[in-house]
Amino acid sequence: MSLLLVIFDLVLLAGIIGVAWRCLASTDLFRAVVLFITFGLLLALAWVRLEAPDIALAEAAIGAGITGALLLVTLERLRSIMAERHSGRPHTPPPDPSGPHALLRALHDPPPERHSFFPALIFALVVGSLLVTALWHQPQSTGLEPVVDAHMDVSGVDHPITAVLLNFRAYDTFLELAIVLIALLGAWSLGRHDLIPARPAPGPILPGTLRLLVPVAIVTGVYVLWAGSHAPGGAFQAGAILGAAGILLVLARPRQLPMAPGIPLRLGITAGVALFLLVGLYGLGAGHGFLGYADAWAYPLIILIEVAATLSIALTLVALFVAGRPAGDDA
Amino acid sequence: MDGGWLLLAILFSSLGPGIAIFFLPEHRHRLRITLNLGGAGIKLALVGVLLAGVLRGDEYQFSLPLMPGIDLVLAADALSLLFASLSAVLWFVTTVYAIGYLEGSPRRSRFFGFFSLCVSATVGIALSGNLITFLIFYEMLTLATWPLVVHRGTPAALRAGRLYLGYTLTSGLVLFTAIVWLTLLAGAEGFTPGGYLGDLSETHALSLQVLFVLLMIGFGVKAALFPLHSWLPIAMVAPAPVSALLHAVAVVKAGAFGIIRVVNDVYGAELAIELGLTAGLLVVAAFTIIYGSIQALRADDLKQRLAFSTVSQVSYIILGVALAGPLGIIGGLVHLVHQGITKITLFFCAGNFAETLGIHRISELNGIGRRMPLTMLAFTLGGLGMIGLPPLAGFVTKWHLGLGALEAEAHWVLGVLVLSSLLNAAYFLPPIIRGWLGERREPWHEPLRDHAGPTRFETHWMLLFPVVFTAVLGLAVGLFSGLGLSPLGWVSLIVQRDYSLPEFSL
Amino acid sequence: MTAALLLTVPLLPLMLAVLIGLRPGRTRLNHLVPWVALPGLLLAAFAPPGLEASIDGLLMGTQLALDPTGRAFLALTAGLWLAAGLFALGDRGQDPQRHRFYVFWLLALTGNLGLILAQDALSFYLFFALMSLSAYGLVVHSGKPEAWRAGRIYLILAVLGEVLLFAGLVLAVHAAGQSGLAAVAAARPEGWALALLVLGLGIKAGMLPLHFWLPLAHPAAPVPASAVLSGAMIKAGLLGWMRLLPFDATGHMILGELLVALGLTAAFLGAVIGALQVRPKTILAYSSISQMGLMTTGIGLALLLPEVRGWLLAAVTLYAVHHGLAKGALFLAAGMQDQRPTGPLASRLFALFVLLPAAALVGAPLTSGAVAKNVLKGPLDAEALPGWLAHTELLLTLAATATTLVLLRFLWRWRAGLQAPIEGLDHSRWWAWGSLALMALLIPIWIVWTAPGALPAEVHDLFGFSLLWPIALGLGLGWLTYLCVRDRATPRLPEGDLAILMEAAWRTARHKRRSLALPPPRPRRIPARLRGIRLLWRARLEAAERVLTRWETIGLLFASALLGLYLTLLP
Amino acid sequence: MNGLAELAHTLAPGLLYPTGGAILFAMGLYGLIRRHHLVLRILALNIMGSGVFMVLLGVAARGEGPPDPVAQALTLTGIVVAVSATAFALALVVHLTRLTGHAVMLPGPPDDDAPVEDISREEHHADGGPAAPHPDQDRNP
Amino acid sequence: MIEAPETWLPTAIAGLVGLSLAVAVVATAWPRQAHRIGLFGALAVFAWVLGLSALFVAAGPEAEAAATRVALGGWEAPLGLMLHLDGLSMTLLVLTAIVALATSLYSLGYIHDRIERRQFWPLWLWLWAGLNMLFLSGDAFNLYITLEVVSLSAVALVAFTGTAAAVSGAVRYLLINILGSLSFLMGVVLLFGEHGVLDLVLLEARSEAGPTERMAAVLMTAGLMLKAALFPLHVWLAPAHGSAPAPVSAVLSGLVVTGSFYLLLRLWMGVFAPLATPAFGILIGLLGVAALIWGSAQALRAGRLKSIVAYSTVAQFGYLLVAFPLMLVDPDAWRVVVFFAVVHALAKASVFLAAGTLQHAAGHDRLAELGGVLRARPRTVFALGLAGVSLMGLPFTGGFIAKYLLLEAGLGTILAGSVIGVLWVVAIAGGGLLAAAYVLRMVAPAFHRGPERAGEAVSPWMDWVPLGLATVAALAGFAGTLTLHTLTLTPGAP
Repeated sequence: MSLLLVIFDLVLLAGIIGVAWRCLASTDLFRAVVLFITFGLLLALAWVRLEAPDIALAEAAIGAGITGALLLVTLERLRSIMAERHSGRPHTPPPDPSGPHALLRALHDPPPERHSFFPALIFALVVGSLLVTALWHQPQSTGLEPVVDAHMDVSGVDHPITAVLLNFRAYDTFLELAIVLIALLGAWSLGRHDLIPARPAPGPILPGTLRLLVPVAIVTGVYVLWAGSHAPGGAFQAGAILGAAGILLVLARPRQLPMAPGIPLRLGITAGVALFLLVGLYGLGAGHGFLGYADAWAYPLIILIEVAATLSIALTLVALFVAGRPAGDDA
Repeated sequence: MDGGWLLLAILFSSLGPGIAIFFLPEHRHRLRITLNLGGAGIKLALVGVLLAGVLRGDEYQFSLPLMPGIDLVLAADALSLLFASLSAVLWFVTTVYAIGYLEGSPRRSRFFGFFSLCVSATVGIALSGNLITFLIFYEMLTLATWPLVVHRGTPAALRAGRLYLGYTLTSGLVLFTAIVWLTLLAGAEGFTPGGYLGDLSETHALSLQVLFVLLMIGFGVKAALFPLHSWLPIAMVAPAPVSALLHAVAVVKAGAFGIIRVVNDVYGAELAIELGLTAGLLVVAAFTIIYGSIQALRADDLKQRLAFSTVSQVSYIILGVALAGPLGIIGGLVHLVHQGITKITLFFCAGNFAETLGIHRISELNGIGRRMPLTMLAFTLGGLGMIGLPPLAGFVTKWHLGLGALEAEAHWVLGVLVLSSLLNAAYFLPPIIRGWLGERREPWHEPLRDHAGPTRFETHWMLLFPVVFTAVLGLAVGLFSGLGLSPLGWVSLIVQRDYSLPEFSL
Repeated sequence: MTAALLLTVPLLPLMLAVLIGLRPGRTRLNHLVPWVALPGLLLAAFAPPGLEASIDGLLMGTQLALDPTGRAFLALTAGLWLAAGLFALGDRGQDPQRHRFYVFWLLALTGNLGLILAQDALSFYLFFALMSLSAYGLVVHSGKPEAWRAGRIYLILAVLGEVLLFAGLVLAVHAAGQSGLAAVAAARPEGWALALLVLGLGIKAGMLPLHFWLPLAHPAAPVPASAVLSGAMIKAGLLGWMRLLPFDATGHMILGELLVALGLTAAFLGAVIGALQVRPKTILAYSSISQMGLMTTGIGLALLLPEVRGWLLAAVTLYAVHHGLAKGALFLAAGMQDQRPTGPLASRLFALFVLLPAAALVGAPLTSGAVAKNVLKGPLDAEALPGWLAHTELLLTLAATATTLVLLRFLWRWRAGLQAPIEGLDHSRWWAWGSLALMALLIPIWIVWTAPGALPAEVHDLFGFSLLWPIALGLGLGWLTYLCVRDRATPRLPEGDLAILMEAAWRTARHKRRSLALPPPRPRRIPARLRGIRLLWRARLEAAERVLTRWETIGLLFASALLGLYLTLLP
Repeated sequence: MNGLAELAHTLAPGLLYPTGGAILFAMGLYGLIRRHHLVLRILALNIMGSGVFMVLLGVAARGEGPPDPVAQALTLTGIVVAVSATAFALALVVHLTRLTGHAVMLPGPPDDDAPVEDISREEHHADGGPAAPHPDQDRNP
Repeated sequence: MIEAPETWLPTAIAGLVGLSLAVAVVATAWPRQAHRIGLFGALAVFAWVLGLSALFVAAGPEAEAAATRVALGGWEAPLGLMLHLDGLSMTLLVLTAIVALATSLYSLGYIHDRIERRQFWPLWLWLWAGLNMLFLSGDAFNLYITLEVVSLSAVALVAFTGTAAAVSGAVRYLLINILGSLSFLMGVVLLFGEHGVLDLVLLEARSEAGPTERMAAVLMTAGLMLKAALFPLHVWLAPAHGSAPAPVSAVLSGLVVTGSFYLLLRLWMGVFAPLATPAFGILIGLLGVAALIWGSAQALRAGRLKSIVAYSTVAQFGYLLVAFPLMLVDPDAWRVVVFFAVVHALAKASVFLAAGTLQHAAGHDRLAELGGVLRARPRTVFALGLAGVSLMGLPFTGGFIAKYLLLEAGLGTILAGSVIGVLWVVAIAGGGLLAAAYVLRMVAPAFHRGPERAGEAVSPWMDWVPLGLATVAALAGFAGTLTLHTLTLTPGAP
């Protein structure tokens, strides 16, 4: 049994490393991105093998899904920009999307020069082996699992990861939400989304699929969110799923995004952080410490925060996909 | 009255107006003049009060902790008063002169702002109670003078400024290192007559010797000791009041004063002699005296000649200190004042010539005595004083230095004095002779200062009066050097308090 | 009160100098110029003996006093300056630069009077320097090239003299421990101090190897200035010697012998070179060298013969007074060549006024010269001097012959330079000249009458064979020479003998001096090559930074930082 | 068989996966050094990040009991941070490409002596034409 | 009835985090009023920090027990997260408050466009909050998160101007930051794997000189070196700082880089302290010397005002590196290092602000063409010069005191018999000269003769804030004793 598992592990790792290698060695960006998405899925598999279904879910939804979508849309944008510059006519789709030179410049990276090969290889090998050495010397410690286990009854939830995320180390989670928000603010500060070229998704298939997919996604998302309190799942995974649905919506009508109203949008993206902070400040005022809950209130508050966070994450991810800030935000 | 606050008040009497002047708009010249003269006048009065207090024997000290164990200490002893009064008096005069000199020129707020910073730094140097405080003000002086040196903004001025900064900052760093080192060895003691390093002479003799050399390099640049003097003649591109200030009061004097402090109040003359440090200093000073004189002789530009003369004359101070005997120290200390008064006169005169008639070179001085008799008279008094003719200030110095050399049994120093006097005469008499007795054929190019308009005097009164005042002062301090309150009397008091003076005094 | 009295003497001319300097236009002030010397004369004449004062606040303690020697010198100085001043009023009447002349005149006068009253080293030095340097203005006053040259040499020597004197004084005062002149002399300066003092003062006194400024400066200066230079100012050196050299019971053999030798050499050499000169004032200048030689001899003798030092010093003082007045008169005569009168009486006076001082100088009987010479030689009869010094008296006598020759030459050249007779004489000049000339007769009478300062002079000192034969010899020699060279060009030596050599040396050095001159004080720009290097370095630095900025470099550097840190952290 | 079991024990996930993570980390570093295109570099960084997470999860899975929930929570946080950074980086890359015309890093200190105002500030918020491409790149195609 | 300050301290610490976050969140949610929220928030946070520092100093704890640890949510370490306040973090918090307040005021004038304001303020407030949290964090993983908050918002601010140079600089900055963060995170993971805890105090108690610690130290140090722009990993700094908006440059050079350095210092004084070897000290010291020379040389070469300032940061951080070997000899030297960093941050921020004013007035910052504007704006040039003097380490400024203490430490190592100490002393002393050279480059054109050109009008904020901050930097010398005293209240540190 264990031997089989070892073999599985070895094969999986070899696959992961191989895919990563191909991805890094690829001269064609599109290919590299596809390989990277594969890499993410394989990782999810590995996480499952490491008894981390939450992470696997997150990896699949966020690491592979959202990141992949972001990478693909970026490639599309780069290609479009290049073609535009090449043709010299702004804001018109290029006549030949696969025009040779523009494409070459945008989505192709020539193989690296020879002179940095050996140094890079040697350094990477040395760094890697040093790391491995250090890791192999480590004791078989159990980490904080017993401690968490001991405090589960006062955490307000049943799922230890959620307990850690939203109670024991709520501060980290709060900042994580903040980072997502900051990334969005950063992307928005670069310019308006309508300056970023995009192409309509070809064909009628996508809108058709959407009609089916979006309700399913919403239901899944809500479920994952709700499940988070006692089973794998939670705000981030749910947010990612909802966000993916939003991305599909956006893809369907890239040119005519709904004129997002400024204030609600802002409120939406900050809802998670704001609510979290409010609760935290209340905890400080009520004497439970900053970001602390009264034991009795822990569960409802966590759920409340998770709902808000899910909403914000979903919105933020979609906004990040769109990349530029909506015109409504400037009003 | 609390003594420390008086010292602070003296410091701030120029610092405050200086900072205020920075922020004055260019056209508020009346207010600026009021601030300038008011500050200078208040400082003069406060220094007078302090002088009386120190004479009574009061103690004045102010200290402010800067770092653990290290304080900013202001203290007033007789020696600091010597320098402080010199700066206060000459500053007043120079301020008047500078107002006249720069009338109508642009960027006066900047100029006078830094000008006041300069005096603050100089007074700070004078009143410093320990080496670190000294260093602080010393470096402040470096920085405050740089804008003055480059004030004209010509490429030459900027190059001169660069050179000046290069020299002074480098030496400042050497000094800085040396002082930190010394403080590590001996602690942050205050200046003590007779020195405070006596305990270390057994264990750290070599360190002390190296430190002395470093300290001398640090101070020697500003004091323009021989291999470190090159910046001084080149800094002559600055406006006349600045040159006057650099040479007479602030910069070179700061260096010389530092050397005095180190030899007398840090090492102590006895320790310095014991470690064989004064002998080297003596040789360097003597060489600088001769070298500066020879270079001055070679120069035709008036200010350049005066600059090299400064190189030579400041070393008289150091020579006196290096003689390390009561009379020698009297000579050195009193030259601090005398050289200041005399040299400032000379630079004022050079400025007057340049500003009124556009004369910069000695070969153009022919007959200027008839056009500007008072200025020329002042120049003559200054020049003769530098040569060391009685009854002018320079003579008193030279006399004491000569006696001090004999007292220290360094007879060759007398030869240096003789040679230097000859050279001094050789470079100061020609301009004087040209001025009085030379013939000028073509008319003077005047008035250069159109905006000034015709005046009753040979030049603008604000340019003339300071010259006359300092010239008369130079005459008076020499002529009445026997009085108790003359610089000589004061210096004798210093030496009497701090050293055992032999039976006779001359 | 005494201090004020004593201070008035030098300060009065100083104040007038300042006034004239400040208000050059006021011609009325000029008329006061001669008269500021009068207080000095009055003081010398009427002051009670033992006048002294000390003023502590002035110049590290000043002592002033009027001692007998000082009194004589004061009288001479003040009188001569008064007369010469009067002469100058006439002589400089038309000079556009006269106020300048007067300023220097008065400053020199201040110095000259002051140094006589000064009794401490510092004030003596002060007045001495003031006199020497101000006299420069008198020497170069005419502004001719000749004057500039003479002035230059005068100034160099004067400054040298100052400096040597300074060093000598410092040494002497240090040895003595106090600065009073009497105390310094009592402490017997030795070695360097003595040498420096003798040399420093000797330059002023025209001592032999350092005499050459005299024959250049005197002819170059205006006539009244020459008169005071030669009559009064060079006596300052002499006075200094008398004050500072160790005239005590021990004496000083070496110095004495040296001074006698130098003095006698100067007496003859000066006369001989003087006789070979052309210009009257140059001839007189050499005569002054010669006469100062005699006085130097007197000083030397006083050092050699301590027993009779009082006599000898008094004699030297007397000689100084006599020579000062007579030489002053002769110099003034040189300025009277354009004042030849027409009337018979005036013509006779004209001749008398020039012959009388000349006769006094050679020591003709009944003149001041006769007294001076006899008094000087007086003690030598009794004392036996060792070695060649035994002939000193003979040599002193023979010096009169040389003087006769020089003065004959002067009279000849003077007469040759006379201008046509004119009407309308300049009375102030005549008065000044005449009164000085007559002093040659008045002084001996006065001396014999009053015997001032216990001077051992008697009536028979006015006569003597020893006075006459050298004169006769001189006249004879002069006649013979005249016969020999009557038709040929006079042999001559260049003026200023040694100075010529030194100037030649200077001129060769001057060629190099041009390259020695400093360039104007511009900080040099960085040379082009260096600027190029700087630009190159900038480019290189930028390129290097670009290389560092490349991603692969960053990555490699990061990896190597990892590695380097790891290696250094290994225990 | 015994040896194999021992091997299997040795190669427990708690050791195997951290090793894999270390390899991924080193590979990411290698890719970061070697590749030029910014998107590829972002991928390389993501691979490095995945390596770190793999180490973390592997470490968490060590020992006998259930895996360490704290480590898993940390990984989750890390993943979200990584995706945020990636999203922002991609937005920047797009923007850079729009401005300069290529998606590789400019060589050298691009600011020095180059005019900074060649792209006006207005263009940032309003519509403006793309700027002229930079003449030099850090490699020759 | 006032309770003892100790009782208030935990609440005040958590309150500071809450307040700064709240300001950022509110500004994000309500961008229209972002600048007003920012202004009042800045004032409030500043006041709060001052109050906190007063509380901290008034609490007057023993040096060994001075750290105040606040369990967030009531969960003590190792389970929960702890905020950690001691003398070191207090000092840096105050520094941050001062610089950030000045920057906020300056930004009121600098960012005047309505749309720009909406973007700028939230990001800036997040950055500030991130810095506050960074200095208060006492947990290894939380440090990673706060570092990310800081870097992401900083990158966004760098790219803010939207020019090619800015975006390019931002991309490089971001990638390097991610690399550094990942390296740091790998180190954290290693430590977690070894000890199973994340809290720094617990880690410190458990750490020994083992291979894991060594590798973690290597990874974290290298990562932080990247982030702190320590030579030779500095190359991202000049482009990023040079092309960012002036207030951002000020914060980046003054605070963000200092934050990374703070972390480095904290780690090496705590967790990694057993690892230090003399060779390590010498390597870091040599890097410092190289940084001094290289940074100064580049500053002397650079043609743009802000580039010069940016490279000066590289050079000045060389001092901090040089201090490492000194700390090995004299453990007390770390306080000097922190004081130096504080003074440098103040001076550097004001130099950047002044440069920003000049750039705004002139429309560019090419030094060669800046003369007219420099001449016409003496006040700004004065601020530039005054702060420059502080950078040179000349009196009367804080830089002087810092330099003095550094030199003292350096000479102390020589006296303790270290030969290589001579090199450190020469570097410390000579660095000032190089600094003088490049400061002179910036200031000297103001003294050239030539026409004056006032350029575009600038708001009074931009005119006066640099001067005020420069004055603070100059007067920091008088705060030396207080700062050093505060720093002694750091437990664990020698």
